[in-house]
Amino acid sequence: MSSDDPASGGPAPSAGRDRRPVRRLPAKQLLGLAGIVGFLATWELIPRLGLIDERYLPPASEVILALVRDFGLTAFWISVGETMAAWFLGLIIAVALAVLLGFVIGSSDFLRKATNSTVEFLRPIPSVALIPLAVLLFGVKIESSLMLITYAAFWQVLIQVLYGVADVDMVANNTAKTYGLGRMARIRYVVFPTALPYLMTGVRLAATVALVLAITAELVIGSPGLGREIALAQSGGAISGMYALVLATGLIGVLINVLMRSIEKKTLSWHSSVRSEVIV
Amino acid sequence: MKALKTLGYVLALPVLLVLLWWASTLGAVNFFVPTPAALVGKFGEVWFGPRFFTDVLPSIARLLVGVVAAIAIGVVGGVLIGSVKWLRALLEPTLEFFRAIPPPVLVPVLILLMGITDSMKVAVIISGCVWPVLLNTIEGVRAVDGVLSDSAHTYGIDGWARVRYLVLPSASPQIMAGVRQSLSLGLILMVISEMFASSSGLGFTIVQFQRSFAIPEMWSGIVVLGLLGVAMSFIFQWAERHILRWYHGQKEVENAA
Amino acid sequence: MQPDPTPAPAGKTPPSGKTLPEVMLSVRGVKKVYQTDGGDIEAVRNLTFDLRPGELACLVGPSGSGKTTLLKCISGLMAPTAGEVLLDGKRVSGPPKKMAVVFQEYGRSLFPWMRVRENVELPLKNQGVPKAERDTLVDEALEAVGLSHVPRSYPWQLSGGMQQRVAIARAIAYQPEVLLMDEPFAAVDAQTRADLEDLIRVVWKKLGVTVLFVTHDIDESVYLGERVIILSSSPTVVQEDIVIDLPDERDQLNTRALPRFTELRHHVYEQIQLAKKGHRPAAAGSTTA
Amino acid sequence: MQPDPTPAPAGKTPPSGKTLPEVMLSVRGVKKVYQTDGGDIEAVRNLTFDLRPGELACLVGPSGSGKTTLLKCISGLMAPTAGEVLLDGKRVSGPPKKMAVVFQEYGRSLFPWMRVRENVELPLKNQGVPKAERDTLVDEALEAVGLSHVPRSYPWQLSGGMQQRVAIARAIAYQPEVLLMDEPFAAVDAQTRADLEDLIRVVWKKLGVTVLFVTHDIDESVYLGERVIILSSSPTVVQEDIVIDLPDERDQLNTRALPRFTELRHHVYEQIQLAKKGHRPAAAGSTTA
Amino acid sequence: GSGSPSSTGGGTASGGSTGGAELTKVSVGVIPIVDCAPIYLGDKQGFFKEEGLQLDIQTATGGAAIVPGVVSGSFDFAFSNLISVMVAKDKGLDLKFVANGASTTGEKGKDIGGVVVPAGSSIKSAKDLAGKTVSVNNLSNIGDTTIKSVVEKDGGDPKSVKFVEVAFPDAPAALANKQVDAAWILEPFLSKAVAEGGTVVSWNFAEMSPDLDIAGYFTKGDTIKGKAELTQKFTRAMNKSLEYAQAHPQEVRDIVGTYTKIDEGTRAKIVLPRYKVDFNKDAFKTLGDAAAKYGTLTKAPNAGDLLP
Ligand SMILES: Nc1ncnc2c1ncn2[C@@H]1O[C@H](COP(=O)(O)OP(=O)(O)OP(=O)(O)O)[C@@H](O)[C@H]1O
Ligand SMILES: Nc1ncnc2c1ncn2[C@@H]1O[C@H](COP(=O)(O)OP(=O)(O)OP(=O)(O)O)[C@@H](O)[C@H]1O
Ligand SMILES: [Mg+2]
Ligand SMILES: [Mg+2]
Repeated sequence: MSSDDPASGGPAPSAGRDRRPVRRLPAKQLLGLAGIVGFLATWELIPRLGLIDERYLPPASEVILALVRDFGLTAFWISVGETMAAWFLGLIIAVALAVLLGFVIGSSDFLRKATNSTVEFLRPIPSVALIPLAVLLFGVKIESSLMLITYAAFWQVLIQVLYGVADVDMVANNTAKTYGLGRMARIRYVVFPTALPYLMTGVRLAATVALVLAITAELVIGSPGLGREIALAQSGGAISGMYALVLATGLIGVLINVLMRSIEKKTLSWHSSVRSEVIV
Repeated sequence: MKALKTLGYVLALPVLLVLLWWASTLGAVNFFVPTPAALVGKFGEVWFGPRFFTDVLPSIARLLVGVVAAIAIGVVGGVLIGSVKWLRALLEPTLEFFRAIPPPVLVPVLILLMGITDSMKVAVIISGCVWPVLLNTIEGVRAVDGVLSDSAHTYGIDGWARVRYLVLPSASPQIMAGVRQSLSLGLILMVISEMFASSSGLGFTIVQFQRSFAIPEMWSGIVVLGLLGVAMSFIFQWAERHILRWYHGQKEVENAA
Repeated sequence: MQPDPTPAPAGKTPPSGKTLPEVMLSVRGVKKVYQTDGGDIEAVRNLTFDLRPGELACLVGPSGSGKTTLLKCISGLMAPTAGEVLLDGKRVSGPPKKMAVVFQEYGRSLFPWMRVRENVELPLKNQGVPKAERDTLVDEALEAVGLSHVPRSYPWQLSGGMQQRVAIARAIAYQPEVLLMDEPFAAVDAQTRADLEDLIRVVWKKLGVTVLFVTHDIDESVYLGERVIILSSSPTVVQEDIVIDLPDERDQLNTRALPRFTELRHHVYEQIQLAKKGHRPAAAGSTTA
Repeated sequence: MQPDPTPAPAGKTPPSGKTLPEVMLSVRGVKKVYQTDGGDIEAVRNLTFDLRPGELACLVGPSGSGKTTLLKCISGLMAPTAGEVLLDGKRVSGPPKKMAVVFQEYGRSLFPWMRVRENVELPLKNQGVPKAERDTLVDEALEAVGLSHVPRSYPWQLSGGMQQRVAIARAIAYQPEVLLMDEPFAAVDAQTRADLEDLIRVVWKKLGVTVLFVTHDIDESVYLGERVIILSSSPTVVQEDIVIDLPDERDQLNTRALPRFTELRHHVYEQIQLAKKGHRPAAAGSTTA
Repeated sequence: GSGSPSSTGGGTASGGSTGGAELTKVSVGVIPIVDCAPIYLGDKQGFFKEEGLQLDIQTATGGAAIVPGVVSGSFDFAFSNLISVMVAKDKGLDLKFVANGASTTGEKGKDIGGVVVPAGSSIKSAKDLAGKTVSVNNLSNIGDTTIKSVVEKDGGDPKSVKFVEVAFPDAPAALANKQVDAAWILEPFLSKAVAEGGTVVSWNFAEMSPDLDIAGYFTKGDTIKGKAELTQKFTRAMNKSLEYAQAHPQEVRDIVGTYTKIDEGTRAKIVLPRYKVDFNKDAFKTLGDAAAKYGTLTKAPNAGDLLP
């Protein structure tokens, strides 16, 4: 009781004092920016040097200009909103389902063996092949996109979770067992943190797969969103306009990754992959 | 006895699901959802013929080339990016950018660059398959145990030896997770690569069936994809069991409670 | 091969005649064979001994003689190949309630994603101990191992010895009925070690807990235990089972200075040397060695 | 704050006057502060000492006093916050060639995907040592630590003590010029420990290697070393630096029976107790404590 | 269909004036191309509201989504080219056209689609396509069917033409990079390809039949039987729209700008299809027979089953 003063103030790890890493970020972001600039410069040069006809691959500057023009249009932002809504919903559903099933299947040897063949059968089925089914069920509405997004993203997370669950350190797990932690408690306190890095990779994979599918579904089915705009630009012969939208898609991907990284940094500060960056 | 048990594990759930499907098609018939019997009938008719050599085999060949190349690129790139911090900072946004580009949009650009060739299709497959391997490798490389890494350092195990003896084996469980993802992605991308600028191939055939409303044929193609997926995954799991013997051994011995 | 059903006394002294009423932990003919692709490894051949409730026994034996293996069998983490472990008369098949284990691999037994305090608190929280009581227990335990200044560090921010002490604190705070410890003081300095030895005896007396304590330090085994069980080298049987007839009140300076302490210490040392040389006790030696 | 540029002798005895020609390893004003989100932790405040080529020094100090930290700085795995480490006159900035380190966390320092033999062989293979020579070195090292019977096991199939011995075998087979060992015998039994102690002295004499040996066992430090460096408790400085003036030929029975051994042992023990109590040597104490 | 401003704008604005409660909702699946201009125009002109219909125009990008959309009932009616519907009917789906959609202009030299070769190509006429690689947007569809029959008419071997799939927007590039010998291109890309130096060697639609209908609006048999009144209303309004569109080409060019991304300059130049009410049964039969002959269909379709 005497040692109360420093300790029992807050045993919960509140992320209050995370100011130090922020100082480092600019250098890192600058490098990342340099990478992007390098890529854009290459892109600019390819048509300028005539390696590819400018008519078919417009230079980066022209595309960026078109994108900036798009930024001024409400229609553009509505499309972005629609795509992001489909992306977010699809991703959430996929992650929730995959995490749930992943932990259930992963923590039982029987279930893992029994579902293996079915999982492996279903995984390689391309979402595009499911388009007729999706449209049959939901028409050309957001639900169709959602079904395709969820289907594709689900497997990404599931597999990662299965591997993560299998990676539990046996000494840690045994420790938990001897202290009487039941199956649920072990999943929560031991298995989940171990699988978390795998899960984070899975979510990062799935986040982009979901984005790719949101766009593809809109592109192929024609449900509203950025993908349909791309299809429209394409079929309208607006080449720079199309590449501007593709650029926008890529930028969304980058933003999603930045978001994921910051979540990861918070949740995985103890993990050696994040740890090693803070020390030294 | 053991083989029988394995067979049971492999078949039990699929059989159950097929029964369910059969039961659900008993009542109303939907044009887009064939009965199991119709599907089986079409399956043999469609795929056991010249089509196997003209469409299926070339596709599988492209798929394999694509997946193998993707794994190689992913692992090499992942090790580089994972171990060199400034490289990671430099490339990550650009890579994320490319990762977010849907393959159907990428196809026209690739056609411009490479023409309507097999290598274009392989490039499409690679463009989608590298990501799971790359990301997992990067993460695996970053997560190398500190004590182990220190040990290697002090014994002068640097450069290539470090990669070979420390980084790769230690990241291998995670790399394998990535490879497994990319196998099925490869199949998906094979289909996508054949959806555009194509005139033959497994994916093309499936899409063609779909467009011409040959629905049982289309589903039979999807079954082919699924079976291919299962076959690849079983081969992969067998390989993994060998490559990661130390890993599974370590887990299993103590798991035998 | 081994005399499973009859709990034949392998050592000399423990009161193994009146088994049932007075036994907390009973290890009967335990054998463990690890199956590896390089062939089978017989880690433990045949171990039989009993612990009375509230007894504090030390287990010593050459490196690789199967002490950790035995502890894993007792804690129900691993099923023995033959024989059985009874706890309070019931056969152990999974980790029993109210048993705490301090693992030899202390570094890996702490959860790197939890702070020191959370690591110690987790088993209590899981048991539903109320917050206030939990806080007291955790604070006391951390205080006792000398770590009250680092509750908010992560385990990997601690030195080896500190990590080991966190694992000990976790076991103590848990207030188990049976406490298994696998070389718990291997990584701490001499002074801290002495303090922790006394701590274990205090906790043992206070809680009346049954303790099985694996150590390589012969002085420690004699100083701590009421009994020292010496294992032979692999394939392992009980080499000897000695009652430590030192006064109950022990003290780092005085107890260690007793002539009887030196005698016992010497005896254990000789037995271990015998064990290392492959000498086997008569009872078990009859089987093969 | 700290006297970086002047290599002020913090201890008493080492011949720090004539620095350059006769020094293999020179630790000068080393300070290490860990930055954590809970604030800075000053693990080592100011350490200065030298080791002559071929010297065998033991490092003792309370748990958490920064011994492992110091070893990491010496081996170039971590840059000190202030001060510097010179090896053979050159400033250490990365892991130097021909230095071997046995880590405290032995379990995690072995490659789980390699068999015992491969683990020991790897550094040699990496150096391009020819197969035949390599085989001899590995066989000898495994034999010396008593593990010649398990070359084809994986590390995780071994007991704790066996794993630690693999790490030792790896260091010995490597034939380093500088050998840093962090509590290398913590997990082995008394008899094996004695054998390994003698092994280290034999290897040391044969190869003329400079050894810095961290231990918690005071007897061991006195028995093994030519010098014992005692660290204060955190924030760490050198508490004392004692020359062990025991005869060069040491022997487990006779040396330990010498009155001078007991004296030295007692002295070290007292110093550590002082260190634990927070007492600081005059030289360093002047800064803050 | 919130994406296309025209449908929402038209629907709500006049819905208020006529009393929206009585309007029946009809959802129509269309493809955002020039051919679909009449329905947008008709919606804007209020022809559908006059029939008591409130249009919900939903865009889809191709047959993959259109036909299942109609079958599942997501669309009451939808726009598709003739071959796609023939194929679906051939496979057993009960579909029927309710209105014409777009037809060839019938003028060689000024049609909405043609086979383009790069400048200096050895291909001079349709028969030279034999043995060459030709790109079409979809295989086994209207493009390759009409081209094959034109090649045969011209004296070439239709079987030796090698078709590959390249989307219209990518076709000019594929042509320029010599990845295909000839490309079948529709407007708006056709004008561009010609302006960039391409030569049209075959006006496949016009050459096949000057009265060829290319696309139409269809629905499933259930709708025609179950909602006969609705179908009639839709057909009437649609026919009116077609006539209006044919009469007001400038308005067509303008409205195309609202639901596509074709820029104004291009819109001013492109060739518009002919919008007419009646299907030409002979041309339909020619097309159906060709499709059956070249294996796209198992048997020639019966015009009476498919056309209104
Ligand atoms: N997972 C395993 N697979 C195969 N053999 C094993 C395994 N674990 C332990 N062994 C073997 O069993 C024997 C006993 O090991 P154990 O860890 O129980 O010894 P120990 O008495 O705890 O030794 P130490 O004092 O060195 O920790 C050793 O020979 C070891 O090689
Ligand atoms: N990665 C780290 N981050 C923050 N603090 C650390 C880290 N590593 C060590 N420390 C702190 O530095 C101090 C010294 O640790 P170190 O491991 O060097 O001690 P040690 O002398 O080796 O102790 P032991 O004998 O217990 O192994 C301790 O207070 C510890 O908490
Ligand atoms: Mg052990
Ligand atoms: Mg240490």
